[in-house]
Amino acid sequence: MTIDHPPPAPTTGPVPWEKSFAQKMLEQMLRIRRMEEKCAELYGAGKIRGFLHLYIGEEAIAVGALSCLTNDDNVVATYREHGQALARGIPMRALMAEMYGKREGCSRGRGGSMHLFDAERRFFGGNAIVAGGLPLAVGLALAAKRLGEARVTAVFFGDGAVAEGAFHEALNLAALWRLPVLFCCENNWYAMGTALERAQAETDLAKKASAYRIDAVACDGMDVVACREATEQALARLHAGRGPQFIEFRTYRFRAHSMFDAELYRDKAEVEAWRANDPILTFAARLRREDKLSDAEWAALEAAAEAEVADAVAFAETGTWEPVEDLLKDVYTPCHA
Amino acid sequence: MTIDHPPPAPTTGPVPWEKSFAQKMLEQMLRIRRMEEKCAELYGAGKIRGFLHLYIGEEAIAVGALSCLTNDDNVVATYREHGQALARGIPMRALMAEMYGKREGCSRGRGGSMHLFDAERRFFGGNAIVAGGLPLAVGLALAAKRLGEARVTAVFFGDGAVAEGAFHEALNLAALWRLPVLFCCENNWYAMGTALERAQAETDLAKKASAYRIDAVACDGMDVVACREATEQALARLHAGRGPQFIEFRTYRFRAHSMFDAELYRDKAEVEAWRANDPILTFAARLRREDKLSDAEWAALEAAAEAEVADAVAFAETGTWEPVEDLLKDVYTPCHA
Amino acid sequence: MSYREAMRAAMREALQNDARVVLMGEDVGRYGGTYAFSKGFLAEFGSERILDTPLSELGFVGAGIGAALGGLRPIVEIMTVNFSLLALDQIVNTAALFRHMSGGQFSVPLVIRMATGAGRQLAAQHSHSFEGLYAHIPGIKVLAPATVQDARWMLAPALADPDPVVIFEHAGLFNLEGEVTEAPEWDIAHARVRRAGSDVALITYGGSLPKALEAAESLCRDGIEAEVLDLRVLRPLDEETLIASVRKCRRAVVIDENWRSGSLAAEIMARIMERAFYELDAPVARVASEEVPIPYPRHLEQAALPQPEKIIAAVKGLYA
Amino acid sequence: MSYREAMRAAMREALQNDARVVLMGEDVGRYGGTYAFSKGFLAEFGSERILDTPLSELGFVGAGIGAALGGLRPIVEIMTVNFSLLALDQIVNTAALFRHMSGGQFSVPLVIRMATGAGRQLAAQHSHSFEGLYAHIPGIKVLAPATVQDARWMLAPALADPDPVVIFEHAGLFNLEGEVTEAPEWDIAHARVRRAGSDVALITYGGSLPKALEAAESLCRDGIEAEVLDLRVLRPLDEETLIASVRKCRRAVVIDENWRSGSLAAEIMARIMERAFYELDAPVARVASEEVPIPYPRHLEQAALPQPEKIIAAVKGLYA
Ligand SMILES: Cc1ncc(C[n+]2csc(CCOP(=O)(O)OP(=O)(O)O)c2C)c(N)n1
Ligand SMILES: Cc1ncc(C[n+]2csc(CCOP(=O)(O)OP(=O)(O)O)c2C)c(N)n1
Ligand SMILES: [Mg+2]
Ligand SMILES: [Mg+2]
Repeated sequence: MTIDHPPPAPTTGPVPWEKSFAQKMLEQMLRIRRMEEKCAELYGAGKIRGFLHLYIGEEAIAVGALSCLTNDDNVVATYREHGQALARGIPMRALMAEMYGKREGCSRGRGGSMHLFDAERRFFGGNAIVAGGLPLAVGLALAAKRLGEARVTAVFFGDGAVAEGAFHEALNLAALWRLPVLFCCENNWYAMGTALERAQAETDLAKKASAYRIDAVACDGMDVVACREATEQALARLHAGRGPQFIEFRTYRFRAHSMFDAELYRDKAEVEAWRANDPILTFAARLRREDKLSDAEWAALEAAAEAEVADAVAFAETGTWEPVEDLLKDVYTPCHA
Repeated sequence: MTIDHPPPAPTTGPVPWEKSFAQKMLEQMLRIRRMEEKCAELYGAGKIRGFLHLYIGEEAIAVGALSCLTNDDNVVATYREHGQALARGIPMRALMAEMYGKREGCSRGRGGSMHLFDAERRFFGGNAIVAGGLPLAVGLALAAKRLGEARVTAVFFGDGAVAEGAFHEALNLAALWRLPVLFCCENNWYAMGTALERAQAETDLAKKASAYRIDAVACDGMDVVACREATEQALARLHAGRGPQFIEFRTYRFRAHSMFDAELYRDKAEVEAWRANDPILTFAARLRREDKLSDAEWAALEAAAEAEVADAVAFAETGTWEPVEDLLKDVYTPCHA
Repeated sequence: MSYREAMRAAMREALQNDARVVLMGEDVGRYGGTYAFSKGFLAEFGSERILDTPLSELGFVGAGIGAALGGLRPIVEIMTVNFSLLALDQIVNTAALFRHMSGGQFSVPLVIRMATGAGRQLAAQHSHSFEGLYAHIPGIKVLAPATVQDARWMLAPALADPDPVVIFEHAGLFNLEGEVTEAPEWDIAHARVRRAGSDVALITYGGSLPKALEAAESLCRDGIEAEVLDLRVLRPLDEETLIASVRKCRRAVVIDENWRSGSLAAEIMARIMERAFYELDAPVARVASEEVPIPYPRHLEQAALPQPEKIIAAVKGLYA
Repeated sequence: MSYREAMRAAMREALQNDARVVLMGEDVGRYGGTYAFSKGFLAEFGSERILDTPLSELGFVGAGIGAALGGLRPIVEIMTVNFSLLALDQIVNTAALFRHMSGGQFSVPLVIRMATGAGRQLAAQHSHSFEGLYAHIPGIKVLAPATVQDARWMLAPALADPDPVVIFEHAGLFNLEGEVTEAPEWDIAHARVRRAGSDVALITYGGSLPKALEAAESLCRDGIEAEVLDLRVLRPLDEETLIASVRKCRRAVVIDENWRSGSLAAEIMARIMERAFYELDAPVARVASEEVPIPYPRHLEQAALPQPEKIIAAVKGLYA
């Protein structure tokens, strides 16, 4: 049986990180995973509504890439952004409350799963128009450059976004003006039900990006080490004055596109093959082999993640609904804000 | 003194055409030139209004490329389309009447200079939204393919259009679906006042197009022989099943962008250097050298072109205005059309 | 049959009856359509007729226009109205203008379908209603099937129309069940009275029709006989039927999910002002969406949208 | 000073007073602005402040939004409203919604300027008027400077506004000459009576203001005193001033270059219906563009647009 998009072999090589840092990366991935599994459950229970797009399977990217950024950097994400939001440091409580639509949510409940925002952490959404965040990121980078700020703007988007005109215009602008943008393409091989090869004449997305005179590389998005290294190197090139950078993270979403998806478009065998390359399990296995993770430590991480999720759910449950009288709030900025 | 966009040396090589065909090509270019010179004059006199974009200097492209098409092929052009319209065979009378806004015009006067159309000759405009004609051409080619028609769709657009998202989406679709589209990029180095290098991170436009897995070549757009050969070869590749084709015709507009343009953005020396490479004069000189054009023949061509222009102007002058009562015509198709 | 099934039946029929018909859009093929409208079509009609497109709204709508000019009869599906803004240039500047600026030489026989509306907690970027915006554009026609019957029978005449037709399908209606006749009963030029009444005209379309009908039932219990007019065709408006209803009832409320300012409701009120001012017993009122991007939480979303209670209150306001 | 000079002065002042202000758009730099609005700016302020953009309306408007979020105060020039449809997704789905969907965490202090309108024989694709379309969108503000004074003084408060502001500049006004005060006289929240009258309110904005004033002069000779109200701010509408004029005159005509159906005029009529119905002596009339893509020949173009004679006829119709 052939698989349309075969996964790379799971990385087994040594983890070039200290134990504590490695465990932190593992912990981050695990927190995302457990939070999202709970989200799926809460969706079934009707607590979370609307569209819910899970990141399960892709956690290594957000964790690896965002681990390279500083607090001063900007992050722009899509509707599949729970992972980035959590890895960026938005408290799980605020995320869960947002998914409930509660006032205590990170977007005061107005946004829901697709519109997570956090001004303090320079997290600019949660953008649900495919490729819509790309021009935004270019502008953030333009401002930083003009204002003499050192910050980088990392923007996440899927393989599907690459077909949009907005992608083309944004990459050209960033390259032309040599702006500090880190383009993070999460290639999970499908845009909803449309496989990459049925959407793109050129399926090598890094190659496509390099046609804009942007340094572009592809990396194993199932390996948090590779994700971090690719990001570090890209940032180094960026800081060395080579202009914007593009990374294609090759990954897979283990779940359906959203909660309404019969998955008619892909083979179960393909999903299974990628699941065997689970970024959390394979990384944990490597750490174990290197004695950087004991059973007890793993259990502790699991327990902590579960406790955090339970706490976040409790927080969301006891959160409050914004009163209907406030309906018209935040369409415009109040005069004396 | 350095010139930003130096012209290639004028071609001096032999013309691989029979005398009669070569003279026909010369004649076509000359007709366009003389018609447009008259248009400029008529614009000054207030007979032609609105926007008027002259093709002067770029005639070799329309003449060379369109000489390769059959009557069954489709042509899509921009607002700078007088040359394509005439080379496609629309009578000069109908073009001139259109520029006057007369009922006898090729678009019944409704369109003017930017919106020349001719259903019989499969000339689909005259599109004045930059890059707007590209998706249209893809659709025309899609229809041809689905309907089993052999026709090719040639679409003309400028260097400026390459930055638009529509370009990206159209090239990707054409390549993905392997549609019979001939992309004819008229690179005259400027989009209004914006030089190519200030609009594109990658200034090699053929290279840019090849990133869509489209065969792409650049050719000397000042040489009608080169234009025709590049088009012939591209069509051969297309008919051989290699999918859509892209030709970058490197050219120059001798006049301002439109009639409202102080030309602050380019150097007079650059314009002069390109004028020395006039597609009509250099081609005529080659023909003379090869004894394919005598002084008398040249004079006759000149006289014919001038007579045709005079006739077209007379036709337009005596044309009629559509009555105001018909204002609402052709918003929708009449029921029993 | 459900609204979804009706639309499916209409598309299958079109694909079966005319080889020039193709369906193109994001995920119409393998995925089976975002809302399962075209499930199984790829297998039935093949990839020459059912075209999955890349995420390129401007590009594939433009390609649909070209395909229509080239002799096909494309049904272009834009996944939702929210993404249609990306394609608006092609719809307005190419599809709508082509016939006119070519002096009547070319028609663009294109059908564009899109899901519209709010009510499913999809938040600000996925809850738009731009019917009024589209109905502003000369050169296109705009339909809003609000019943299962119209979902079944509006597509064929839209495809037969020589000009571009935009069809808005409110996502809140997809599971609606209703009767469907064997053959079309009605054209795509007229509005239709869905409930006869004599006291007040409730004028609406699309996803708001069920709400207006519900309000009418409730008003009936209070002794007010509301006539419910379903506009069906948003451009060109069937002004005669509209004015006739208003003249008969002498009072009217327009219900429209567009944001209040600049809504289609405003145009309806303007037409009534122009044609039936002297026959009105009270100013025409409107119930539209509040002027706020649609919020995610259900209670706020519902508060932002037209509701039967708001319609009832507006009607009662006319008697105050 | 001319309208063009006034706008230039406003932009120069903004660039001089605030280092965060940048001007970006197609041909604003080397070319000097399509309409020479920014001639010399590149030399004066440098290429860090005056940014020529590639032809990428969606991209550079989106970049303007990001730049505003990032701390700049961008003036984004879209060459004309006709091309703005390409950028509409970013304007609506990002700029207008950003504050709301982030729960009030971010504001987008962006100014978008664009030339609008017909009258110069530029034909169907270059003659649009979409003010009503933009005025429909919550989250943005929409201005229409119709006088030299407003061209001079609306930009600074627009830049000071924390939210996205879209400014429509009618190309037919660019050579208009007028007086300009030393300091701003008026805010960007109110409509303004340009000519006081008591018999009929002529309500308009932008490029139609001179036509309304001309009609008013002519009506005056016939003994009808028209009040001319310049809306100035198209979103949010200054309903109080509007209603006050209508109440005073008891008759009103709305003049709007948008196509008639779904025009901004429709919204004005709806507001009057809602607020001043009982004070009207006649139904409010409108003079808008005919429902046709703008044709190229002058006589047809002029016939398609609002004209003083049509305004006069509409006013006289109110007395019939
Ligand atoms: C402009 C636009 N078109 C369509 C959609 C509907 N849609 C939402 S997600 C999606 C697929 C995007 O795929 P990709 O970019 O690969 O990201 P992924 O979901 O795989 O992470 C589509 C078609 C949208 N949100 N925006
Ligand atoms: C979408 C769009 N943006 C802007 C314009 C205004 N405009 C008309 S022509 C032009 C320059 C186009 O340059 P290019 O594509 O190189 O063609 P050229 O005029 O050089 O033949 C511009 C900016 C337009 N017509 N359409
Ligand atoms: Mg994907
Ligand atoms: Mg050019």
